[in-house]
Amino acid sequence: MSTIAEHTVGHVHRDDIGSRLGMWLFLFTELVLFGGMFLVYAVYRFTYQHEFHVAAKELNTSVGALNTIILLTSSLTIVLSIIAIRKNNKFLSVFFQISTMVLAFGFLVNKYFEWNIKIHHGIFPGSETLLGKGNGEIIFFGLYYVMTGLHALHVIIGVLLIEVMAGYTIKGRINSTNYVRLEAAGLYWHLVDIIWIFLFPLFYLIT
Amino acid sequence: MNGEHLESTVEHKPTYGIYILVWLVLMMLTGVTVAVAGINFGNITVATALTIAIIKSYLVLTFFMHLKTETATFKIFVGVALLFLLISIALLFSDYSFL
Amino acid sequence: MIFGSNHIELVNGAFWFIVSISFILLSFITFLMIYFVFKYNRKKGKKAVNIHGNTKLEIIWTVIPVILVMAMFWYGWIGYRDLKNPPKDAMIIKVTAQMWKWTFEYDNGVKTDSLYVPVNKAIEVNLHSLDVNHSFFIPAFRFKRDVMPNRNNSIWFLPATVGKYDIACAEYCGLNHSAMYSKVIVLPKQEYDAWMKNELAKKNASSTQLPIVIDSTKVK
Amino acid sequence: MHNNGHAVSYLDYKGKHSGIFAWILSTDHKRIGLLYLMASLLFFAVGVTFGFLMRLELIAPGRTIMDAQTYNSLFTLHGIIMIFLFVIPGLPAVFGNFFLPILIGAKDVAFPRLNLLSWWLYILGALLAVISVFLPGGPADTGWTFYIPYSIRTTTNVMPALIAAFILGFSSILTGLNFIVTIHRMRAPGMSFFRMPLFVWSLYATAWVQILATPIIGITLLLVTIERLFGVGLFDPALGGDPVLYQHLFWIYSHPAVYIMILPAMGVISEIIPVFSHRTIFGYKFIAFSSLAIALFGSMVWAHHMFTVGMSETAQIIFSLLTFLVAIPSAIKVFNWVATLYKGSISTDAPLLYALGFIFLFSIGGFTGLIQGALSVNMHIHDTSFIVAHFHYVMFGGTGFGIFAAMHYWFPKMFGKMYNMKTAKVGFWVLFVGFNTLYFPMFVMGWLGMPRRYYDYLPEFHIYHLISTIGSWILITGLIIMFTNFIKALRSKTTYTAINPWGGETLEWTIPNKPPLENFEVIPTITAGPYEFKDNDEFLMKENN
Repeated sequence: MSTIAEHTVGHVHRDDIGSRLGMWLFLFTELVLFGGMFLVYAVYRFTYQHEFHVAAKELNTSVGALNTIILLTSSLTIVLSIIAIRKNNKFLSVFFQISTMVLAFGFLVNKYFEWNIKIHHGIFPGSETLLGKGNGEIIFFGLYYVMTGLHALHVIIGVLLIEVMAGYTIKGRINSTNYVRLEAAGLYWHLVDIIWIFLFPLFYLIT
Repeated sequence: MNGEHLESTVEHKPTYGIYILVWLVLMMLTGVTVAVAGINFGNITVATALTIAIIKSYLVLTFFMHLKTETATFKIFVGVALLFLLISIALLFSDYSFL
Repeated sequence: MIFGSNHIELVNGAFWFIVSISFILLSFITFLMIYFVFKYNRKKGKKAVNIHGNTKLEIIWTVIPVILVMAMFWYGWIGYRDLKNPPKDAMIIKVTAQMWKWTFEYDNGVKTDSLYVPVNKAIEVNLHSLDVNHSFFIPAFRFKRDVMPNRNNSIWFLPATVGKYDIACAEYCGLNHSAMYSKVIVLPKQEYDAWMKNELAKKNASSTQLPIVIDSTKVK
Repeated sequence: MHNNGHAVSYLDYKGKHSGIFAWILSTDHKRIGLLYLMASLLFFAVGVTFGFLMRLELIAPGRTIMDAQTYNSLFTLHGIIMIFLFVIPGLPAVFGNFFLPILIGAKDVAFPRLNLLSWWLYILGALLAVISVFLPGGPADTGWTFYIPYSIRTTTNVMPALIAAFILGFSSILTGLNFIVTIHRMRAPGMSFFRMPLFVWSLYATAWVQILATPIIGITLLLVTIERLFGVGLFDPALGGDPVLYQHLFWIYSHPAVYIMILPAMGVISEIIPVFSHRTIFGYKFIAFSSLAIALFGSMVWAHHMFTVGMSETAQIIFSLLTFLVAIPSAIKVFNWVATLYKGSISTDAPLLYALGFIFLFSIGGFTGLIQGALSVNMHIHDTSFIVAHFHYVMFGGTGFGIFAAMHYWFPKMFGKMYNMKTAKVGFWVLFVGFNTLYFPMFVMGWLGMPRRYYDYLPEFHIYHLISTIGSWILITGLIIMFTNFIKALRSKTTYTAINPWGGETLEWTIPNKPPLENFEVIPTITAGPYEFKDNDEFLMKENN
């Protein structure tokens, strides 16, 4: 009685398009996940227009803008790392992946200080300062913490993902003929970027 | 299956230039959206900010995420997902904006 | 059926309208299924005929149901419209729900546990909740309306027959949800006036002992 | 690839793991399907037990066997278990996993390891739901809808239940994702979209709903968890939040979820009816497209669960109108099924009985759905036992009977054994009678004003509750007959070797019973649609002898 290795066939037939299709479908779930929160945002912004204006003044536009620039640049570096590996330039590809991670780290540090300052000012869910304000402001900051927090969580996951990819690239498992995993990680990273592209104006620019 | 795969990747020679260009445009748009937010357009402010955000994400989708060079299936898929979100928003606001 | 309020006719009408159509269609489908199963049974040695479809038939059984359901929609909608828009001279009563009791407050400040209303007078109830979601449900009058915190709902009705009817809570609200019953008591005009006078007198006599009104915001 | 003459069945082959690990670490779609089947049937048994206990409590007014708190927890758990652990995964994850690749001529799903991950997430979510029952604080008592603000006020273990539902949602999403990619990328040569069996079409439509709608419930339940932990005010009315917004978000998923449940069942029926009528299906394209139409319209009707909360008039009209329209594609399906019986050569084996039972019960569920779609009537019957009856007719009479139909239909293929047909038919009739005795009285008392989720009730409803409880006993007898019949078949020593017992034309009937690891030795080339029955007198002759 012979032993059959499971899915020998699966490994022979690599289907890059299928993998990318799967990744896109997964991105849709992420998109809708945030979409749900954008729905909440939209409804409360409609209900508490004035209070959202007032609350948004507390946020620092330049910090947000800086983070936007950082994330957009990191989106560029990750896409360049794919081009580099397709051109069979392993060194440059890894360099770009590391740049992406450094930029993401910068984003998180920036976010950390931003949150820290807010918390020092006594603005966090359940704080006395916040409960003293109007309902709309409580909800604005509730949304602010939940949405940027969940986004930051995605940034962290993205960094971990790219770290694994960098390892694969160094080991040669990702190479100029097989780079679909790097593409998938890239797609994820761009989605994180797109979500921030919307978070930025909705929270920082409505003063 | 494999024919489709080769088609979509080999046909387009990878170049750095286009991405850097797109990145520059994205930077510019970020500058514009911050600058515009400073001026008070009243109600149009939100609309402007969102329009710019939509343009930016369109650029990211098309170029960075290579939607431009993918097959029609991918484009239809994205369309379906966005349609679902739009329907949800529109129907939800049939309750809220007419209250 | 007890004819207790103005809404009954339209609600019952729409209900029986849809039930009748449904019953006819369901009988038709069921009859065909059973008839075919016997007529074309394999045991009878029937040979199958491959029929791929018939576009004309498909159109027919798409269009007819569309027309039927549009009629149903319309019937349902007019009844709802009626329920939604109270007449201007409606008497306003504030209803407060909490786990697990109802309180009714009249415009002169009288508060009761049961809802007393005069017959043939439009009543508008403004619904408030102190804790979780409830639903103000009078089965005999064929309507309910959810009672939610931070949200003002209202509904109106015109009690047509003197009598006592149940008020139930129809939105799950915890442990004693099923015990959250009260009554709506429809009285002839004179009896109602007498009752109200009596209540008012009781209230004035013991006004100092009354608990503080929890939510005294003016009803919109 | 190694192959020594004839292939070893999926039940018997040895992979790199052994013992139980050969199962719970297997990436074979058939083994995963079977794992889902066992797990979901286990939870079905638990759900039925809870339902039975609730019915027993309601046999007479007042307290009979439990207190109100227990009752409230039971209907919550009954809902969560039946919906998230049985009805949603029942067809896509069990029979979809097992048969989807076979039906399109593929060796497995597109992402086998992701498929296994889905199962593990399902088990993780299920375990969490079970654990929540035994933690101090007691099982959740919010109803499966977790309505705000009760769900952020109650002291019971709502959070584990919320997180369980969140995880189960992701299990469902990954299954859907897997199916879409499989259908797009792994069809056998010649298998165009319009040559796919209708079960595959229905799974395809379902998968889209799973992917697009489920994240909404995910984020909503996550927000409730965050609300409970930190009090961010997103839903809490005390902090300015809107409880109605929660209901919107909840139903944006949970109404489409109804279609996640019913669509695959419709797919199963579309498989069974042509096979047992031995003729091609009537209006293939109309049935296929009506699945997509249901998926699309089904995403646009969620607020008909909320007609009494006081939405804007515009919203009431739009949602009522769309609710009526969503009935149309279902009606088209029913008419086409009935038309498929016309001039067939009908064999009334158990799978067909269940399919016809499905049509009858689902039609009642559908028609009573129309009654609730009418705004004025909805004001009266919303949140009464009328609703309870309606969705049991749809979910149990519909999806449940669909699952049973699938079980009877594919049983010989999956296990290489055959159940006793007579017992199966008896089981069906007992189940059918029990079902109607149990749920039909609920329509009547709902119309008379019996609210749902009631531990106690007014004496005037006693007779209906009594009949209903007796019905639950008949129903359970039917279930016992059905399952003992299966178990007997599984334990019998006789192997069933006929690979095509019903004379089906789809691909699963071309491969051995207990299909081998990679299903096909040679990937078939498809040249015709799935229900092109040749006039094979040979099969019918054999059948008559």
